[in-house]
Amino acid sequence: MSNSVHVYDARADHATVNAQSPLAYSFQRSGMPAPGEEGRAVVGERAFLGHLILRGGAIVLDEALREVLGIGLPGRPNSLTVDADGQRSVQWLSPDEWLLIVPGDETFGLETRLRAHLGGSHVAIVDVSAGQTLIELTGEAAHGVLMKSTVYDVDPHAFTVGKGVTTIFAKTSVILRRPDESRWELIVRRSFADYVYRWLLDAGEEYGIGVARESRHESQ
Amino acid sequence: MSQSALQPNRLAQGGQIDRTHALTFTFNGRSYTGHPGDTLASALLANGVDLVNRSFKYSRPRGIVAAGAEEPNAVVQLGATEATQVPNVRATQQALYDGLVACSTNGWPDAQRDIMRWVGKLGSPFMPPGFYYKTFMAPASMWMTYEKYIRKTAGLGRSPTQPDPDIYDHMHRHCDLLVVGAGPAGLSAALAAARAGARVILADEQEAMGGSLLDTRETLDDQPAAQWLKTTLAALVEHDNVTLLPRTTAHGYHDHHFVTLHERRTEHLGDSAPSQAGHRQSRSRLHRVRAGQVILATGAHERPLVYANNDVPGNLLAGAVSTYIRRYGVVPGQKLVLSTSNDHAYRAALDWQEAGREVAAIVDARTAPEGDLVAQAKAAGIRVITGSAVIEAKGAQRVSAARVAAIDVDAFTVTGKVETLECDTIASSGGYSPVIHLASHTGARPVWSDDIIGFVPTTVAGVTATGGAHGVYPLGEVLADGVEAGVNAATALGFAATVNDADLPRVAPRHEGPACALFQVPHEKATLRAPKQFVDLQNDVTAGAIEVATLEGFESIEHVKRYTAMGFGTDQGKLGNINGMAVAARCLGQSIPETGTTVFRPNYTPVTFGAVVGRHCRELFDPERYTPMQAWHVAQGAEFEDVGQWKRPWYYPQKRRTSEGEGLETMAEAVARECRAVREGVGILDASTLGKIDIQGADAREFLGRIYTNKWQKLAPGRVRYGLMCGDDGMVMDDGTTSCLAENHFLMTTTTGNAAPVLEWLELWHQTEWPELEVYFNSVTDHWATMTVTGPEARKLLTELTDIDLDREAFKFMDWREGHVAGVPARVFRISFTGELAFEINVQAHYAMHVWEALFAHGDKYNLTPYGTETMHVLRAEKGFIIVGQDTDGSVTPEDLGMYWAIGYDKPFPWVGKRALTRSDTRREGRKHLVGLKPKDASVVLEEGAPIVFDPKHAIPMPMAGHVTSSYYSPTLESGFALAVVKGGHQRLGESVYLPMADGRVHEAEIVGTQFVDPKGERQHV
Amino acid sequence: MFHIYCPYCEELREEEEFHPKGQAHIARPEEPDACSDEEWGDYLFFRDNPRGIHHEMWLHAVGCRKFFNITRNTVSYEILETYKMGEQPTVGAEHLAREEKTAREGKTDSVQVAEGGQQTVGASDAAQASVKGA
Amino acid sequence: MQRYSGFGLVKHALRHHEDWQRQWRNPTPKPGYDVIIVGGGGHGLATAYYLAKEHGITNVAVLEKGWLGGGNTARNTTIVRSNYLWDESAALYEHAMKHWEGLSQELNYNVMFSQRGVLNLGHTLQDMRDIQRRVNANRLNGIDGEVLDAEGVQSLVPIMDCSKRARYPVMGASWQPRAGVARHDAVAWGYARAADALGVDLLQNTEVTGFKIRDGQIQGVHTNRGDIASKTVGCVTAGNSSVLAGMAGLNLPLESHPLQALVSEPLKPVLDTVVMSNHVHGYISQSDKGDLVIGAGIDGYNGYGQRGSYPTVEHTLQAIVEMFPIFSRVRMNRQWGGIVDTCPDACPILSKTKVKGLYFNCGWGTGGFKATPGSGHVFAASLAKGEMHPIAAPFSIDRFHSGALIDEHGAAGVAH
Repeated sequence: MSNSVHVYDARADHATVNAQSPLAYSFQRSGMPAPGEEGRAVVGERAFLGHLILRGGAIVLDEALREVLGIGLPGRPNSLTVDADGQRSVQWLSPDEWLLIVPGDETFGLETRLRAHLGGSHVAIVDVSAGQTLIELTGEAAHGVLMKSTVYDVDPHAFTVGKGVTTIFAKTSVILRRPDESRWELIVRRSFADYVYRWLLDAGEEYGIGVARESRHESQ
Repeated sequence: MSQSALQPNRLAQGGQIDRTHALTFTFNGRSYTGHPGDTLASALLANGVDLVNRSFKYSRPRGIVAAGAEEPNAVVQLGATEATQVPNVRATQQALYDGLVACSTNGWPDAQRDIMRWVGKLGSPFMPPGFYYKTFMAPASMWMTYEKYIRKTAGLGRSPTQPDPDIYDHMHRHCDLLVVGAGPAGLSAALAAARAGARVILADEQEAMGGSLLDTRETLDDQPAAQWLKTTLAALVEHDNVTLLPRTTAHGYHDHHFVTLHERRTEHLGDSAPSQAGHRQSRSRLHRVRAGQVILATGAHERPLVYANNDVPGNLLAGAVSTYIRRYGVVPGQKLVLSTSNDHAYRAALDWQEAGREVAAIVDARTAPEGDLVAQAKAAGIRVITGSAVIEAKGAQRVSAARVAAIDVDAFTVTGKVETLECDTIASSGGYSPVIHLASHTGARPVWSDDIIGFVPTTVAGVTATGGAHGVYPLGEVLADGVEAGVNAATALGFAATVNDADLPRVAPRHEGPACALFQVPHEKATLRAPKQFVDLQNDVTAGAIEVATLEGFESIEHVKRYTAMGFGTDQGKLGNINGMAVAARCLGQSIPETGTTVFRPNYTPVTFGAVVGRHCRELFDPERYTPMQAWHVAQGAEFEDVGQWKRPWYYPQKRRTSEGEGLETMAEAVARECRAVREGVGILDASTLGKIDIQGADAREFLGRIYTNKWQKLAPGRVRYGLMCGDDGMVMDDGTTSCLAENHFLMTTTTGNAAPVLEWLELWHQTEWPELEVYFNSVTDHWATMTVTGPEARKLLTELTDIDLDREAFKFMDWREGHVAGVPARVFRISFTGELAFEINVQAHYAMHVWEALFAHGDKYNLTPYGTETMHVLRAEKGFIIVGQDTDGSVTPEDLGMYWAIGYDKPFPWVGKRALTRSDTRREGRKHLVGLKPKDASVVLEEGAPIVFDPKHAIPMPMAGHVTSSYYSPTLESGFALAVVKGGHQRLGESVYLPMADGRVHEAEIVGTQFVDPKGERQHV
Repeated sequence: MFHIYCPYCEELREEEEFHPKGQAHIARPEEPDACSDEEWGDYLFFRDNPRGIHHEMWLHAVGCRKFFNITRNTVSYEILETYKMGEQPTVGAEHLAREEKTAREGKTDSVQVAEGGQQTVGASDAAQASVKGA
Repeated sequence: MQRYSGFGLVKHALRHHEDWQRQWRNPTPKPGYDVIIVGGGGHGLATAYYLAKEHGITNVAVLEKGWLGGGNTARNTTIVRSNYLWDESAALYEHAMKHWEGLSQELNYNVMFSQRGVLNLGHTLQDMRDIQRRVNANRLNGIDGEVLDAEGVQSLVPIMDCSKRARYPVMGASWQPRAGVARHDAVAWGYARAADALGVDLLQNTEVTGFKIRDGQIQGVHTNRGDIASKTVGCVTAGNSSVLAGMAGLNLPLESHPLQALVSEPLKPVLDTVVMSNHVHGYISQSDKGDLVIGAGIDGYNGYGQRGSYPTVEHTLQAIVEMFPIFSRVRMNRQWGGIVDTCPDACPILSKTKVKGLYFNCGWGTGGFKATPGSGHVFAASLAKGEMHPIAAPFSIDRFHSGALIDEHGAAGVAH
């Protein structure tokens, strides 16, 4: 590892520190309506995951990632790779930028190991875990909620599993992805999370949208 | 009471209405009934309501003319309550619902008794086109009074005066093929493309899909058209690649096949959107469609003939007569005269007669009509008068007779004796105009076709007009045309599709004779002397008005339209434009194509503002961005300031007791308290909104040197530096501190409002000019929460919570350290925007509230005081620190700010902004410089934005020397003070300037340096 | 509203994701200090403003955040090609004449797109050279 | 010239309006003129009128490729105001304002200049600072105006939401009572008729295809109707200025952008002032016919298509409904786009060029209509004297090289 970059584990011990997820204030302020009985549209926050931005050349990053995480870098634009147990994913964001999402407590270890593999290559790894959050959207009306919210084509035939894009969501931007048949994921910036949450509840109202009970918003 | 007594014009059978249910509605205060399936117009006609409005200019009585989007007269005010008023609804497009309340938009006390009709009657001779331009000029001072009365007579409906109880929303759609119009052509096209596998959206503006099939006399496969329609719709529904959107008008065609559709989801159900299964639903929805290909199957609008008094109620379009009879079971009169230039309109007379009412005559402008429908009419015993036309309608509030005469179409003369035929209804048809609106939205110009006597659209690539929309009218041909369009579109999209003639329904062939080109009908008197012949009914534009316009030299059709207001109504000239062009062409002695073309702008029909806005209103108008401490700020009762999209605490008013009792502090009191706390104890600011950019790479340092005005080569890890950023025009665009985290790793901060623009700025230079530099930029604004602990007691407080050595020698001013604060890993920066000892703590945003609350838990004994942006501004101004955007305005250089220390004149690379500083204007004497101002009267707080002059006695215009950019009361100085830009200010220290105010006072102030408190900067180093 | 092919994302995206950034291929003078005021003013403020074919720079702001170039007809708004930073357009003003001819014959292509290519952007010398020469 | 009056109207009515005179002739181009104005919009026609009226130069032709007043004159939102920040701009627009007042009488053509006042709203502290600064500057320049607080705004426009509930609550406004709106087409027609009466040849359907330049001096123009000679040519062609400049081998610092506007259906009077908000981004007034006339910002890309992108319209209506929630059920009738030529500093160019005798008046961006009489007046004086009028002088092309921009854009940030 090169000491030319300040690598820093800024994650606190969640057992002793009261951590608040980006949606914590929203749940408190706007409430958490229960989903309609049919569960046509359900949102939930997957808080405190590790979000790493990888910048650099595809070839070197791919090599390092395969070595360290066992999954390859998605080479095609707008694509997403998820590992076997669905806990770790890498998404193409731009020709020199990928988003890596892993369980929160793996974040720093992963960054350290990646850096060790990458040596002096021209790359950057940036921890943005606290700057964004992942919102899940499920249910048969999920795609209706998204059609009301984003200019991107979310028809399930066009937006196939394994796709992920950065696009417009209402008046902000999100990273939108489809890790499997039943689930959409929205990655939103922390400061816009409340707006996105309020928008989702509003757009989903006609479908009886509600919030998954297991959403964690206080310390885990 | 019997059905017929209730609804005198309602047929006992026929039409697509549900007679088993009655709907009650109110028009102009009277109650009527109609049926499901009715429009407001069909229900009014069923009830024998002739007069639905008063005209715009002349207050003439007006009735229903058409049955669809082209209706110019029946424009009503809808709504039972104040909040649910909708102005200018076309009764022909409003489905009837129980409890509907509507009234005419013009006429007082009502449309029937309207008193303005006398003004119209007596005044109309004095209201030629452009009369406003020719009068009301004297005396000049009276214009505003004249205008007040002119305005009162204008307008149609009225705006609601209460906010809308309903919501509207958007749906973003994507498809391979969008088909607009679900008549025979559109249905065929959609089905053909769907079968080939294309994703198809089929939108239709009417309450029911089917278009002309809903009222045609023809059969398909020997069945009534309704049968084929039902089968075809069912087939479409079966395709899961087809989306059917009824009640949905395509109103705007934008670039690259982006089409906006307005779906009226609940307008047929009531005044206000009912909830559905307990959930709120939108009143209407705007679909934003991106299509691969578009088929326009929008049909054609019938043109009325222009004859004298053609606006009296009882004058209708021939096609509308058929529609009312066949679709709604309503015959809008007792005795009909039909005036036509074509075969197709004959069906109106046949339908009328079959409905059991009398046809006085069909008056055909052609000398020898010979089509199948003509033969049918004759066989049915209807009198057909050839080579003639209705030249004038008689009657006041309803047609009482038609004056019919032989005419010479080409010579534009009446050639025969006038015969007066008693009747109460005159139907007219001058042929058909393809609905080319959407095609022309794209900028494609329509071209005139003599074959169909109308404009046909040209289209951009990927757009196809089919059926009536491009002048193909016979049903059999329309169906085939639609299939071909659908197959071609699918093929162009890459689907395998072929035309299979066997799929086409059989339509009995029908011979139609050629139509003649008749627009304005000649009258015995010259146009300017004949009774009014209306071209644009909604705007009261007559053939005479067009003639006057041409006399006055308005020869371009655009001039004619603007001078007469033709086509500027809510119907946008759907009925009148072609006739108007024909009149202008006649007056100018040229052909229609020589006269010009007609171009339509969006919208095809008007769209509710609310639908365009969607949910982007009220609480969702614009995102509100919050820091992780928002809940705390709210709980503390902070007042917030909008900074970009952020909500930032402005100040924290506290409860205080005064002689008047308990209350909240004023802003001035709160700010003074917060300022004192920072200068004397310790304060804390939520600075999380500052932009933060992580910069990594071997060339990061080089890059900083190029983008900032000052030097970065020697900044060591662990150190922080202030940086100033300019555009290449040399004007200051942003500032902030950048910390060296490691040799190749920096953390840049930007002003709150410029976080995104600065990141983009860095990327711009990197991607376009210096891609060879090894560096990456990433926003970490939201990842790190920032809190500034500042004041003489800051060290003491922080020591209680951190493992970082805060000793002044170990942790110097402009250093940063890593460690823990309240058990949370933190980077702490010893930088100061207040001039006091200050520590900026950065922690991951998840833990911000934890750290913030821990600081307060320990801060009590130091009277830790939260302060907002206002206090921050006062404190920084006392130190002369600028706010970019407040003390600068895009015309200020670093030199103007006196920040020579931040300009690396001798840096090797020609950094961004450097060259511009030596342009003749940036070098000149007398530029405005940033200085401090000390009011002579310490109690004065100068107004921000106040003008600065050297000579306050100078006459107006008084030369300005600058203005106040920032001004506050300083509790520390116990005086007002200000920052300002003043011409040559840096050379004028110690001189007096004057600030002449609006109230007549003139303040005097001394030009001083910009540092008011602790000018040597000792306090931040303690 | 435009439908724009992002040469990096390799698909058509809605205009709302993009920001127009003015004329393409404006290179900063290599030696600013050697420029006259007039030359510097030209670099800062003077841009082509053709009625017809225009090469312009856009940013896929809500997307991959890459700047790229578009050749567009400023009258019809047709996008003739998009290409990456550092690449040169294949369509120029002469295209317009040809296109008008085709249009008269009743057929036009909708969107042509320059060939996409490499996965990584940035550091190669080739990219540097072509940008500087732009 | 047949004079217009109420009495005349009665006379004509009795004669069935059969003998109205042409408002302007349709002349054949002469081989040459003392001055040629290229562009028959409001500015060009006003220039021709003042050349004839004030400088006695009547041998003038106005060359218009389409119909008179058919460009941005026909497509703007008709707002007239003069409360600009910088001295140079304020002088120019106030010069125009003084001509607006009395223009109907001068032209004997009612341009319906309605001084109903213009509000520029402030929604942030910085907005209010900028408003204070601008109104103060206006006052010292002799331009009327005052700063209102939210209550003051509310009392002027009771139907506006001035509450704290708004996303960006109204904090106050600048108020220029003398500002207002005018009937755009009538301005072009009024100047055309008056110029024609003084002998100016208005040549419609006459398109300039090139310039004849010898030894750096303009000699005339090539047109689709043949060559026309003149040693003085003034180009006033708004969005097409760059194309024209190109024909003369000149480069202008202009970009032509779409500027969109829209109108509602006509309504009974409901809004009596002009309301502009730069922050929530929309402006609105109600025409005498009853339409709400609503303006949007320019689109960011270059475009000559007289149309822009739909989101611009959406954002504008969002702003309007945010300010006026009661308009949610009002309906949008029509939208359109103009082509505005914008300068980097959002100020116009009134300037000589490298070609002697060839002048340009362009770059008005979104602010052209309100300047029409002032622009025509100072441009005519400049053409007549061969030296730029003092009010026009700061608007020279040279400023983009010296750096002496008049930065209404950077500084004031006020929509037009």
